[in-house]
Amino acid sequence: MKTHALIAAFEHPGALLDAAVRVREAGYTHYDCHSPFPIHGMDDAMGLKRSPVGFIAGGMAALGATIGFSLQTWVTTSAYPLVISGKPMFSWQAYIIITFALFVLFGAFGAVFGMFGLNRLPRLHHPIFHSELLAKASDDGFLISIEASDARFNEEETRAFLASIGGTHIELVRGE
Amino acid sequence: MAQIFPEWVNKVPGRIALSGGILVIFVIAGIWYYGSPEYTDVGYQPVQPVPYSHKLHAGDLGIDCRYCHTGVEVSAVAMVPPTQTCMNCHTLIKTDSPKLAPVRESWEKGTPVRWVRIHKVPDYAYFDHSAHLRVGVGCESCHGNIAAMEEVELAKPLSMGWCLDCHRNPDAHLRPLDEVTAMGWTPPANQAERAAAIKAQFNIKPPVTCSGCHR
Amino acid sequence: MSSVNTTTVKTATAVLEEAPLVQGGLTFNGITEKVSGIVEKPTPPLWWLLFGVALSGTLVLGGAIGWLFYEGTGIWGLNNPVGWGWAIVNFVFWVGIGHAGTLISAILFLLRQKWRTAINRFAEAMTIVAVICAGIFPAIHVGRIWIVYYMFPLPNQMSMWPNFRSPLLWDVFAVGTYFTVSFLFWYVGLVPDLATFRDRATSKIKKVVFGALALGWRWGNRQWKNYELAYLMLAGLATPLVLSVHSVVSTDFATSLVPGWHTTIFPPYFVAGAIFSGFGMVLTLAIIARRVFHLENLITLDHFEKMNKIILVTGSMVGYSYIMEFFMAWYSGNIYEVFAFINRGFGNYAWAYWIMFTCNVITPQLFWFRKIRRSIPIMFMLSIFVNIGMWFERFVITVTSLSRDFLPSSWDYYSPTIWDIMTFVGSFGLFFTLFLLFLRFLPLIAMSEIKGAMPEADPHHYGHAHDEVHQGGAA
Amino acid sequence: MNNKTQDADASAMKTGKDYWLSLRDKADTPEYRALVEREFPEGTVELASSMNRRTFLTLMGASMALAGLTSCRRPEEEIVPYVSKPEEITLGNALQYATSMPLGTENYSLLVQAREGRPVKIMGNALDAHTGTASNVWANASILGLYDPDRSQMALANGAESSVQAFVGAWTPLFAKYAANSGAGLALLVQPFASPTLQRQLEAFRTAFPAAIVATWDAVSDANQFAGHGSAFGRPLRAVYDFTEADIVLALDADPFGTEYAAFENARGFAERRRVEKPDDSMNRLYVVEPSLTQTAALADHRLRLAAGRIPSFTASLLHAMAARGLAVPASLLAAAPADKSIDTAWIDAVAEDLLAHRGRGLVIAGRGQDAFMHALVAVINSLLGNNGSTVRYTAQPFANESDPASLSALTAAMNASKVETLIVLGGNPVFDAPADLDFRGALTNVGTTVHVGLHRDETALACGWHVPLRHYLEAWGDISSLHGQLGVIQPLIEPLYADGISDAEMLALLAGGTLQKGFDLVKATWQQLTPGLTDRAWRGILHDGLLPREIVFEAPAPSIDAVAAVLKPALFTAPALSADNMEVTFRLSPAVHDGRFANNGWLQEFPDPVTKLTWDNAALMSRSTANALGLNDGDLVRLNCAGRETPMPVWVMPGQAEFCVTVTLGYGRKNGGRVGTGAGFNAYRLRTSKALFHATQLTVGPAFSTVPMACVQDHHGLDLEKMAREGVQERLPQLYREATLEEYQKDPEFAKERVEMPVLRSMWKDHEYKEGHQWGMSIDLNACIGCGACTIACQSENNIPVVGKKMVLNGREMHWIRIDRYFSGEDDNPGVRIMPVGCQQCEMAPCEQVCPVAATSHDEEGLNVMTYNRCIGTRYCSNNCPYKVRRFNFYNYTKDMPETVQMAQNPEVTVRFRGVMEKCTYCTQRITIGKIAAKRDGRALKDGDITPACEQTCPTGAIVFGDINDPESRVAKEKQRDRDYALLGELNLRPRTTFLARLRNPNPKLEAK
Repeated sequence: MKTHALIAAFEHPGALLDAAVRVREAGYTHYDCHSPFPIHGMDDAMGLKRSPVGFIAGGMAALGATIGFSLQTWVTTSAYPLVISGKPMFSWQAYIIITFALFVLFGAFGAVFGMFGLNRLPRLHHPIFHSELLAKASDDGFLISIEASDARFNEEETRAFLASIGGTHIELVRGE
Repeated sequence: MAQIFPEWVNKVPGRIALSGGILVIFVIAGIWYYGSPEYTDVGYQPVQPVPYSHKLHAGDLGIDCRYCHTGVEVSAVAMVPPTQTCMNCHTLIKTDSPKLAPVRESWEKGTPVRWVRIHKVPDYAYFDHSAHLRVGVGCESCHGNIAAMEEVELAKPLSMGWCLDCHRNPDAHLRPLDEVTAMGWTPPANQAERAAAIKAQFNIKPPVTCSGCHR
Repeated sequence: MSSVNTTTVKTATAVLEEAPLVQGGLTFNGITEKVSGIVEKPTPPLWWLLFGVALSGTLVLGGAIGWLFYEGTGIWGLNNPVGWGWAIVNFVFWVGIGHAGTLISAILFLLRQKWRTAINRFAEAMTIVAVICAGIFPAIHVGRIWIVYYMFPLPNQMSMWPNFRSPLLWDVFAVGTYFTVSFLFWYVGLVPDLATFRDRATSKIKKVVFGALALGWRWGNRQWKNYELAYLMLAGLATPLVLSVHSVVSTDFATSLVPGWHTTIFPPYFVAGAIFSGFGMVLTLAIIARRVFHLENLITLDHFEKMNKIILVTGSMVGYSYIMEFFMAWYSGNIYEVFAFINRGFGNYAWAYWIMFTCNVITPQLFWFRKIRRSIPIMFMLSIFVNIGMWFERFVITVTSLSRDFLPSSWDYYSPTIWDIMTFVGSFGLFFTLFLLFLRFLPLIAMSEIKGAMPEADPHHYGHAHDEVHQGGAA
Repeated sequence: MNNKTQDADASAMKTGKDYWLSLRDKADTPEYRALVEREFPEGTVELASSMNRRTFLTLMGASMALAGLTSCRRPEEEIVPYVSKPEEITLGNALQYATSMPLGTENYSLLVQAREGRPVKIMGNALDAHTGTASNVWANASILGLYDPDRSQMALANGAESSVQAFVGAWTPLFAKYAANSGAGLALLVQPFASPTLQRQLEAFRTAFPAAIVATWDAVSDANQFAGHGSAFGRPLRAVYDFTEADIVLALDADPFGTEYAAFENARGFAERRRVEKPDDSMNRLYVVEPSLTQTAALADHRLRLAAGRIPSFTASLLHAMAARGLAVPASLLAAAPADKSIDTAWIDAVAEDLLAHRGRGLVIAGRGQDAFMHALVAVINSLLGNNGSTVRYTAQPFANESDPASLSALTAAMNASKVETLIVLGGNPVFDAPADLDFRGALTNVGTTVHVGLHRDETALACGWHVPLRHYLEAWGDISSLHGQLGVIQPLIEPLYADGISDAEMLALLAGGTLQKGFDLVKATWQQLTPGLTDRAWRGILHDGLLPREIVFEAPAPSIDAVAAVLKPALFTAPALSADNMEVTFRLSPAVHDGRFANNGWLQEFPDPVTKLTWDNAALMSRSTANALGLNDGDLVRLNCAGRETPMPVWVMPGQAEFCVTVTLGYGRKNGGRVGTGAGFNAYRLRTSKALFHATQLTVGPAFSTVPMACVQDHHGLDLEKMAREGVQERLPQLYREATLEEYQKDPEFAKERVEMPVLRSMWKDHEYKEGHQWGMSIDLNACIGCGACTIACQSENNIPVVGKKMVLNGREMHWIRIDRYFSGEDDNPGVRIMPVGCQQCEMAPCEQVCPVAATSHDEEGLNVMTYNRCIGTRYCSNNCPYKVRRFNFYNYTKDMPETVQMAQNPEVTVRFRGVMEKCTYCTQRITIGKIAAKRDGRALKDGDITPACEQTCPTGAIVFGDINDPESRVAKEKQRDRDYALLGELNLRPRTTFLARLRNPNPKLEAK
């Protein structure tokens, strides 16, 4: 069994936020803050960049709208043009709604599956799940885990560091 | 909290997605191929009560289609010939061929020969042979080279999309009227010009809207 | 921001601050225990009773649909002028119900209305179930159900495509998208709570099921970061969607030329009506769920009061539309238009019109009184009236207009048959069957979100100044 | 039957007899009998099930579009060619044969379209100068009568199955016996006919059996006219009217365009005088005096409602008013016919002045329901006015054997006196329709041998010892003579469907000659006598044309005023006052089921009465105030009691009904009417006596003891409109149905276009231009339409429109593609009637199309709004969005249980629609396509009139004109140029291809001012 991470609990969201700053300032990069809900200001505290989900969703939405509009245009003007109610073959006004619906649909797919992709979900097995402490994050735990893969990781030093910034219940998580 | 799933499970979602994707592609391709009339209908060749050879009669002997299918230029249906037509010749030729026994029986007893239908459009589609023949669409365009078939099989899908292909662009199928029954016909080099002339001659504007075929 | 400023802000907000969203001194853990407890405790007998009733309703629906498929739409009361009857009424009714869920989850999210967290999960579930119920009707109301796939743009040997100019086709796309997006929104919101269930699960089956559904959620901020933005994007997409869906449904009527249907006011009017009816249904369900599952501390009277205010506002908008329709008809000077509306109020279906008007316009006005807004029995009753009234609104629009349109020679009267009634009642059965299953097996309150909305979730709550954080962030 | 298996059909024809024998076995199953015995057959929906092949394939066709989801190949289907093909048949092409349909003494010259030896459509024979291609409801529907599965298929002898041969065997000894005793004890009851062959056979019968009794009976006939004219002219002549010459028409309780004789010609002549093409054209004027609104009255410029019993008083008063204005009326006449001051004198004076101002150009008509003396009096009035020889002439129809109610009375008396040993009833159904006081059924029990020869095993068949199946006119030889003397040949167009049967000519010949002869031989023999030196070539020509045009010269004899005055007595002109205790009942022939003979014809049962719009039922029609006085409402089932005779009948409130006057329609309430006819309506014959065949007093109406749902195609449910809705209807009526008086029209010829304040009709997009090729359109002249409904039935026949049954009609689901809208305007008591045929208007910017999600309805190159059944998924959205509500939906699979014989009446050129599919008028797109292909085949250009939709073809007045609006020379393009042209709901900017010519009325200014 090799070491996966060290994980420590903090008292409340405020304490976690402070601790996150300390961890970042200490130069750790392979770490994460676990909480039962997203904590306001945590991205800044951890120094994370803005999520690219928006661009994925936006791109997909544009794709959806394009597909929608071009499919309708192609069908009514080229694939099988039929005179319907004496209206022009290219009745763009009528295409707006389906174009919009596909815009939203693809955008939503982009947002959701983009998020899953960026978060590498689903990932049902993860070494961190060996932690007993992690389950507290389901409820009212505010945790920081520092992974062994971090260049600065040293079991003893990191354990001491976590304790120094207020971490309790420090647990060594062993992966396989 | 303990690990619920073993590590290999992590590969499962990806594999499911991959194989699902492949499956979907296969299903679509399968329906596309196996579901199309090209597959389901083309090549339909039922066993007929009389082993009548179009190759012999229309091909080798060169009997014109219209000798038997008399309705083809004057009516919606080409008409499968009455037994009488067979007997026009077969009272003199091959009078005791065992293959012709059902025909002779039909003639003697007055019971019709029950052929199996090969070329069929749905009940709600109305095809008129005369409308096509009279403007120079050859038999072969829809039936294939019958004269080369020992036993007739369905050569074209007879689907709506297939009909529309020609209705939208009939040029390749227009012939001079005296060649409509010719089999194994190849368009001449100047087919485009000839088609234009035929179209002008008969004022050909094939309908592509619903009422062309559906009533 | 200095600590002095923070105090100032705190003082200032104290005046405007409303009563806390979560009452009874519940902690994070208390919320987890409360919500998870509902699912973890043994099934209450009342649930079984209700589920039994609902399931039999679903069976009635199945039977009615089976007979419909066997015999044809003739078993309904439809006739020549009235080609759309209860099936379409039910469709619009259920789609409308769905709107409250999306409104609560998406629009109120964008507006940062934290009180939504107590009811959003529940309302979203209602949306999905309602849209399922709604989706049944357009599918079964067609004459030849077995070729309903002609409505989808699938390549085929006939070279035929659907007609993209038809509002019914717009419906297919709009409602299909609406269902998909609502489902995704709901599921994304569920993921953290499913992870909570996973982490609390005791049996192997629950562990595996919830483990799989939670997708391996790890609570890490690196995940929360993407998650939050995705959720925001979904809210941003769902907001115009929810407004468009009922607008599109209204085009089924508004783009036609039937007097009483051909009305430009329909899109906003339908959206307002949808929100109105949706809140009515949320209120009805929330009152029952609160009582049954003892959620008084999570769903408070303040929540109800806010919903009642929305009902009052949307009810008044609907009422305004009713009156405006009359005005516009009179103002148009078009005799067919004028007749269509006078006929609504005083013609053969006047009884339906006045039921609608009473339930949608008059009784919600009682919510001007604070006492009534905070009286659970009265609001329960009024919420049911809203549902009745809104069903009748769709009935009045659909049937009254058709039964007497242009040529008096074709006028006729439509009455439902037993099969219409069974299908409608059965759709309630399906609605409650699915909803009860949701209540029994999934977290009916968004634990993660409600925790995040509590004052304790704010790092500032602990009196900590974050100057360095902000500097750090800027660095 | 399937259009794609013509070959198969052909063989079925060849082996037809076996085929039908097996069907007969099928028809004798317990289920079938149970069906017949049911009180209310609910149309096709609930009949025993067996999926027919065509509909099965319709379903399969749809599911096969899923293409190959099933691994199996398509089902095997056979082609069954002829063994030897009949010369004249080209498979796939229709053949037309000329023949004639007899109905009483009426003659309809027909052209029958046959497919592979099976008649499918009836049209008028254009060679008949008097009718052209027109035909009426009954002729159109008779094709269904041919395929009636309940037609008698085998002879019965005392209830046991027998055969015609057996009857011949039984007749032979009787023949010998009666030949020996001159026919004493023998009686023959026939229906009226006008046929050289039948007349010859009847003469032969009379010669063979001089002592035999011969009676002629039809429930409704012109016997009163013959009697009246008998006293006026000394001979029983029939009046023939020339409406083209008449400026002023006064109809006294008459329905010359509806159910009375020569209705086509009358209507045609009348419409000719209404075809106002430009403002200075003249127009006739029609006055109607009657107790109950008739189809004729719907066209009237002025109508006076009056009990039938008071019409003589009106006529007398008119005579006095004319005398006062200078008409030389003999004093004897004035004394014998006293005036009645209580009748609207202003009205009478106005009519009198009008008639006097148009001497020789007026026409007074007495209805067949008026007593004989009235016909005599009217003949005198016409003569005094100088109309004799101008607008009215007289004739005895050649070869006619007219109905004589007295002969039936005499026959019954003889039967009751046991003077009849053997009675032969040749055609007809006297047990059902003989006057109730004669008790024909009871009289039958006094006759030893009773023989009924008829199409159905009806009431009379079951009451007689022998029943012999009669051949339908489409499968028998015969001949016919028209009022004009034109002779026609009735030719069989199909091998008899049922092996056992005999034609009426064959039967008469058998009776008179003792041997069975072939119909063809009998007819040929007659014609050889009629046209000496008839060559084979000429005979073939006659058979080809179906008729031999001949015109007899009508006479205009002067009536004997003394003889008429002698008949008149002042007592005849005093009708008792009517009250709730002494009401008047009038009996009317059904415009649908005739006297009951067509009761088993689904098309006719579902045919809406042109005036009441009722289907599947008759009713006691009464005015609103009478109903109020009696405390009754629509659908209340009451007992009508007329001098002790009773029948139940539902009430129907009818505007325009005279006070305390109840009108009932005959022909309903059949007990053995077949699967369709049994149980439809109530039997009004129970009230009818030989003394009062058309109207009687002493009627009382009992209280309601039950209710009957009445299937009315307009105002379904007999919905009494609220005041608000009535006002709404009256407000929009002038816009929908545009009309003006002749005077207004002359002042403002463009009035029709100005009736609606039109917005600028401009689209927000570039409109599709329909400029190329043919562009089909239609024009309907409301001034010419008489509302007869022939178009409805012709369309039903042409387009395979299903019969849905009473229950479905009650639910508003009737399927007619072209309906006749009828509106009332003005006062309830004496309303104006507006009649308007409405089918699909073929809008260029059709609202139905854009809402269809699957593009099942769209436009074709020629501007037709086409409906593709096989694409339709049945959302009904198109129908909702159709402002004309002309789309019809197949709520059920209406053809599912269609009997095999009835399937043979289906037109193979039109798809049979399956459940869940919308359908509508297509301008007969099949005829357009076939017409175009035929023209192309023959290498000619289509010319105007080559293609006619069924409605136009059958319209007796030519009110419907169809053609290419792109051709400025076409009739339709010219019609549309007329100033009266307008589009129904044109302000919606849908650009309907069907437009209407506004109606004109020509009221008398003196009455209008009032």
